[in-house]
Amino acid sequence: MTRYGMLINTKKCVGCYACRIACQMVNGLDHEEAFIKFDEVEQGTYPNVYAEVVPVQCMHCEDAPCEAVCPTHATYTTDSGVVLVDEGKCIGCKYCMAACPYGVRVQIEQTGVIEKCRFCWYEGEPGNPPRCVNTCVSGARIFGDLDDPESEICQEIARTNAQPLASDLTAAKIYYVR
Amino acid sequence: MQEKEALMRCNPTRRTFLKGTAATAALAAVGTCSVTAWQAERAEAAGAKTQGASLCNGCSSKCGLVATTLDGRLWTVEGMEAHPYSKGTLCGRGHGTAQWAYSDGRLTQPMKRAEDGSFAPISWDDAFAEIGAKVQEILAEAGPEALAIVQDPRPSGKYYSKRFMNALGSANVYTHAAACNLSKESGIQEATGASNYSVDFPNTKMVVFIGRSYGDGIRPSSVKSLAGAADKGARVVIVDPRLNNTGIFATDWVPIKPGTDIALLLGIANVLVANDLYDHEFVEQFTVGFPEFAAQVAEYTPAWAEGVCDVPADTIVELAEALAAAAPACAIEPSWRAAFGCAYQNSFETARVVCAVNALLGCWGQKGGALITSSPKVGDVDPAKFPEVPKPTAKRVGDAEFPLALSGTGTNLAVLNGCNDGTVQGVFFYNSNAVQGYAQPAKWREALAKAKLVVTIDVQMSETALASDYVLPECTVLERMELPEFIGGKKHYVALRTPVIDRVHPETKSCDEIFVGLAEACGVGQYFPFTVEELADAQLATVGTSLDAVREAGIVELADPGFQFGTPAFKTPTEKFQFTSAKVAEAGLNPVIGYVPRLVEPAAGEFSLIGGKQGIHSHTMTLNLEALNAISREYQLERLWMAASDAAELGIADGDTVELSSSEASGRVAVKVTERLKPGVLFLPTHYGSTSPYLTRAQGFGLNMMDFIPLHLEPAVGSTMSQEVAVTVRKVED
Amino acid sequence: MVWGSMIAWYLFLAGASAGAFLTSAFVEAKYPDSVKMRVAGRIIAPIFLGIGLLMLMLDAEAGLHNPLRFFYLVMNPGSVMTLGVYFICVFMPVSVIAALLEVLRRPVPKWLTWVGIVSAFCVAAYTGFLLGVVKAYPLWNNAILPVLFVVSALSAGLAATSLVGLVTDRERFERMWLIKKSHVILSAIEMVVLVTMLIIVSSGSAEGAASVASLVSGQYAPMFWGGLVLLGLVAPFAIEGYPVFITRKVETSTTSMVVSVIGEGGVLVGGFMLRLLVILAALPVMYL
Amino acid sequence: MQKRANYVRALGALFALWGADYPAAYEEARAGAIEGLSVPAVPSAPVRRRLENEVLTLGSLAATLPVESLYKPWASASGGDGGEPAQFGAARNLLLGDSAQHMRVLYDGLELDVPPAYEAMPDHVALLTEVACLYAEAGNGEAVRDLVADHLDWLDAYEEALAARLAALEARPLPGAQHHDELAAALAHGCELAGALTRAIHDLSQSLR
Repeated sequence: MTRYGMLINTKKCVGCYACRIACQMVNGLDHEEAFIKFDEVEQGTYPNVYAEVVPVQCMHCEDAPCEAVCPTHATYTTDSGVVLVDEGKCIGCKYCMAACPYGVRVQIEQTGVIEKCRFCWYEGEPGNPPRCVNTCVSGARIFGDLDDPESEICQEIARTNAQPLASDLTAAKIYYVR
Repeated sequence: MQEKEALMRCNPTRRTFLKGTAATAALAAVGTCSVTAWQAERAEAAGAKTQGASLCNGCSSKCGLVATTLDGRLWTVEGMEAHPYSKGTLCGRGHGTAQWAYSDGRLTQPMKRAEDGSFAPISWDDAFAEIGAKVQEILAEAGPEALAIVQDPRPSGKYYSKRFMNALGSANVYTHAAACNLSKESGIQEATGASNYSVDFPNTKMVVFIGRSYGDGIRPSSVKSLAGAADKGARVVIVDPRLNNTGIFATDWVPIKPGTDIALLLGIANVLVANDLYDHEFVEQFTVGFPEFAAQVAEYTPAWAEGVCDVPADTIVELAEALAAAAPACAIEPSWRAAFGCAYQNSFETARVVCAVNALLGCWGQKGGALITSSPKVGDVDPAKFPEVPKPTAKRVGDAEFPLALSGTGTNLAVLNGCNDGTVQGVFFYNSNAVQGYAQPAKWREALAKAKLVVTIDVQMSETALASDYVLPECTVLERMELPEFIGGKKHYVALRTPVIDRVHPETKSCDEIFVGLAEACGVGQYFPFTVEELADAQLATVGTSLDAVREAGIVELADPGFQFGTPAFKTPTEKFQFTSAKVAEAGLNPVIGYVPRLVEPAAGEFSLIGGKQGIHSHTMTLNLEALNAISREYQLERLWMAASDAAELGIADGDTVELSSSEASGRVAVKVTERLKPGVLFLPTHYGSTSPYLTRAQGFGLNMMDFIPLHLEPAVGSTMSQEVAVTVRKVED
Repeated sequence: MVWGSMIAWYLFLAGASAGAFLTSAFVEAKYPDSVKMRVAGRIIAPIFLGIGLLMLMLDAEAGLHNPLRFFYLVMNPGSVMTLGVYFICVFMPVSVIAALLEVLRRPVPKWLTWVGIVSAFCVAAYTGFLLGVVKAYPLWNNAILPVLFVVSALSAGLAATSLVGLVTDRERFERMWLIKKSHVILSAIEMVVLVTMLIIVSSGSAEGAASVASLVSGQYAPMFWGGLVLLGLVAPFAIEGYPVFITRKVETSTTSMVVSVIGEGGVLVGGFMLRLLVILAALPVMYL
Repeated sequence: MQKRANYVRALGALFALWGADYPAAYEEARAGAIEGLSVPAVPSAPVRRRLENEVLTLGSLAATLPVESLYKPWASASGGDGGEPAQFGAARNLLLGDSAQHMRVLYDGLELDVPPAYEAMPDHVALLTEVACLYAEAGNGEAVRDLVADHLDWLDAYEEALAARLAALEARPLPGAQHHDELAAALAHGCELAGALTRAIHDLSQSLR
């Protein structure tokens, strides 16, 4: 069965925030609300310095802590592995915001609902590809089915030995090349 | 103001806003439609969705974009797949600037400045009439040479502003280049006869960036091609005091003292010549002046270079040898504004040295080297319909004093000097915020105050508009039609900016409508008897396509220019690559490509200050856009960068507030302490510190670098020396 | 941090309400004649829990806009909050009925008290597990926190009920040695549990150590030492401990009354401070 | 109801650009005043001119316009219109939002067309209050209630925006002292007007309940 995931190659990300704005636009978010946040990492000291920007967003974990703690079961996982929020059930208790170790859940000011990256889910399908992948100027993002070995994402994961950010925390489905 | 309306039945003296007599039946109807009912009903009926192609106005790349509208309102924006610059993607600015049409920060009607400096709305007719009268007055008293226009070229802007000014008899047409890349392009022009070149990334083995960052000054296609080259294992060297956002693709970072890139390049040239690593065949057949250059370069040993630019001698030798090994599939990248676009006293010479090193490597026109490509030219249009404008007699102000400036751009600082000494009395600005960005704002305000007439055409009340007598509002990019945009390179294209949404504010006009209005008011209307559609169609016909074809497709590929690798024809007076240039000699500079020091040498305790672009902003234009402003605020992008070791010495921690001061100004800003910067250097992003109270989200947010820069013009070229300054920093005890 | 003082109030009031109910059950068993304290305990329980639930609803904005969604709270038994809702659905009616019976001077049946006792314990414990299961925050994610919350709930409930007992039924209250002894013991236990938790958390992970540091010496040090430790634990321990272990005599003077009121009040303040600091000082595990 | 609606409309009209003949508009507003509802004093001519040129004009120095779209999310966030949500869905400070689109539907239904100056602002308070008055005059209380509930619930946000603009002006005074004082007075007067209008609308909706 399909298991959607994403690969983010921080060796190509130039930190231009296009994905953040495109995501805000397509999800109808206000300017202060963003499903993607950016951690700037500096390693080493002058002059041997390695600096990178790491975009962090919902990892659509298979053992999603937010889904586990959500009392109203507003957070659910589709059979294709995409973690979504049923806006009709969420009471805004923010338990999922506390449980998410990546801190990527955002309260939508207009409705009080706690939302996150939805892989641009629309009418039963994720974005083809999601808007952040579509607008990435340096091609640092690949989206696809992790269960399909022929898919571009699986081959790229194999080629670059991409790993989730912190495999000990959750079974994340976003693989990073760093 | 408001003309009197039909009287309302409600109360005879009351004025009505809504015209027409309301249908009494509908008024009395029960169960009128509430918002929630209307939204629900709209949910089912899929609205009228239309797609339109246009060109983004976020920066000068003018990437192709596809906008989707619903019921006439903008819904989503995406990159245009077929456009060579966007290739289906759109950077942050592209999404942000699409919001301009509906923004609350926009100019919506012409404004006129009162004596006390405040602005009041004025009708278009009155504005045109008053401006026309003032122009006639200036023409009568001082002649056409006293008029000038400064514009940041956009498809319609560059045609109409030139035509308007030439129709009035003045040759004073300038672009923004003097604050952008004038020195670089003039230098490349003197050496190669072309004003720019590009690196053949798909085949390159090694590329050296001098201060340029594809990751900050973003054009999606260049980021993609660099990513491709890095994937293929090309060596990417970044020569920059700051490890910029292109560092992610770099194999090595060469931190250098600001303003001394010329020394590093001459050191490399020395190694290539001294160790006989240069391309003899190219040098003998296709260049002039090599012997004089070789003699001069002999003294620029790596050891000497290390003393000037603080890059270790063996790094210079290693770089030279690596380049020689990779030649000809290697190149020094032409850069844009950062290091030698308009930065130091030696920017022009640095550009020439860059070309000289490429010549020594023999990479001109080679695979993986430096390519000079052609651009499509518009044929002649029917003079009956589009009357010829007579060539102005007088030479452009500033050309005499700055002969090396590109003829196509001139140096707009000649307008500043012209206003001061009275030779220029009437100035027009189109799509240009000269006051805030082209030189020190105080100096611009002082000069413009002396002019008799200053008119600014813009979408928002910028600092330049504040210094003007009249401000004419243009409609934003998605609401207007512009002339075709011709795109050069290995392949030729033509794209079109078509209106995608109806005009939000009826009182705003597009660039062509404004210039036609101005022309008629100034008595030269006879040169504008056409609409922008007619001219566009005529221009497109000369290159074998039509307005409807391009409007439909958004972009059309033109006849294949038949680009081939191989040494290009150098369009220089000597038809060869010029290590020495007669024109440079006439301008009183050393004709042979050599060393020129930087003007300001920071003393002990002082810092060099360098500027640079950020991926979400375009010079001083986009800071008030809420989508982009929110990012700058959330990630504190207005901060001054300081090297960790300097911060430790001064007892400054990350996030502290410091006072930055130079001979010209001082201001307070938060600090970002980082290892990505050479000690002794400070970096300030060049988008902040707006002083216009009309731009509420931008005013007072961060510092404007140009406030700190003394006004210097580069000799013979005339570009603003935007980084010739020494600054001091002091921690602010709160 | 995600939550703020509203949720701190909710956790404190839910705990104190359970503690009050348990105190009244204890008083009913050990001091049947002390009617005023028993009634006080049983009235305080539903009031505190009611206010707490109100705070919870006010903080959950989406639920506030469409209250019907609160019925979904029972949908995910895997979530500690849903378990908490189950316990509260038992404890709230029980405590309300108990309070009504007391007000109408009717005897409270034994089985009802036992159901109340069990559900009270569950409510007190659930508030600890609510934070305990969250792996993202080391300060929460440890086995001791629930214990600390239960102890704190008991001593807060006891303090609230004793406060009423002290003011309305002073003579008898002064002679209820078991109550006064348990006060001191609970404060002592809470201190020990708190210290052990801080030590274990700070040795567990870097973020844990940082959270503890921000409590002990950092940003929250004044609230931690002043509010929680001094006012919330040491002062009540000393004030209650003095008559119980040192003088062993019944205090009657008004000054001792005022001092005791300060002691009981201190426990309540300490209880709230504990919840607030645990929420605010928690730092997340770094994923990068 | 009719009297209250007229008063609301008279106050709403004061936010339009009257130029020279604003005294007539004020007299008319005062004449229709309902007991217990205060009418702000007539401002001096320069203050009124500042208010019109620098507060009630888009793109002006202290532009703070009584246009509903600016104070409400631009488009229904859930994108319930048979497509993905809007480009700037929940963003505020944008013109031609959902409220404007709905008002245009309403005007078409009533065969009323919007003057060119208000094309970008069909949900300007002057037009909204005029339609409310038309409905009231036709005796359609339910429509007035709908309109007040849907389209006249943002006046407090507008008052706050004016107050914030005044605070910003005090924080960073203009160079010209006279200009500064006049603009400050204009903004203060604007707050007063908005407050009076809010109370009048509240009074109107109470009377309909």
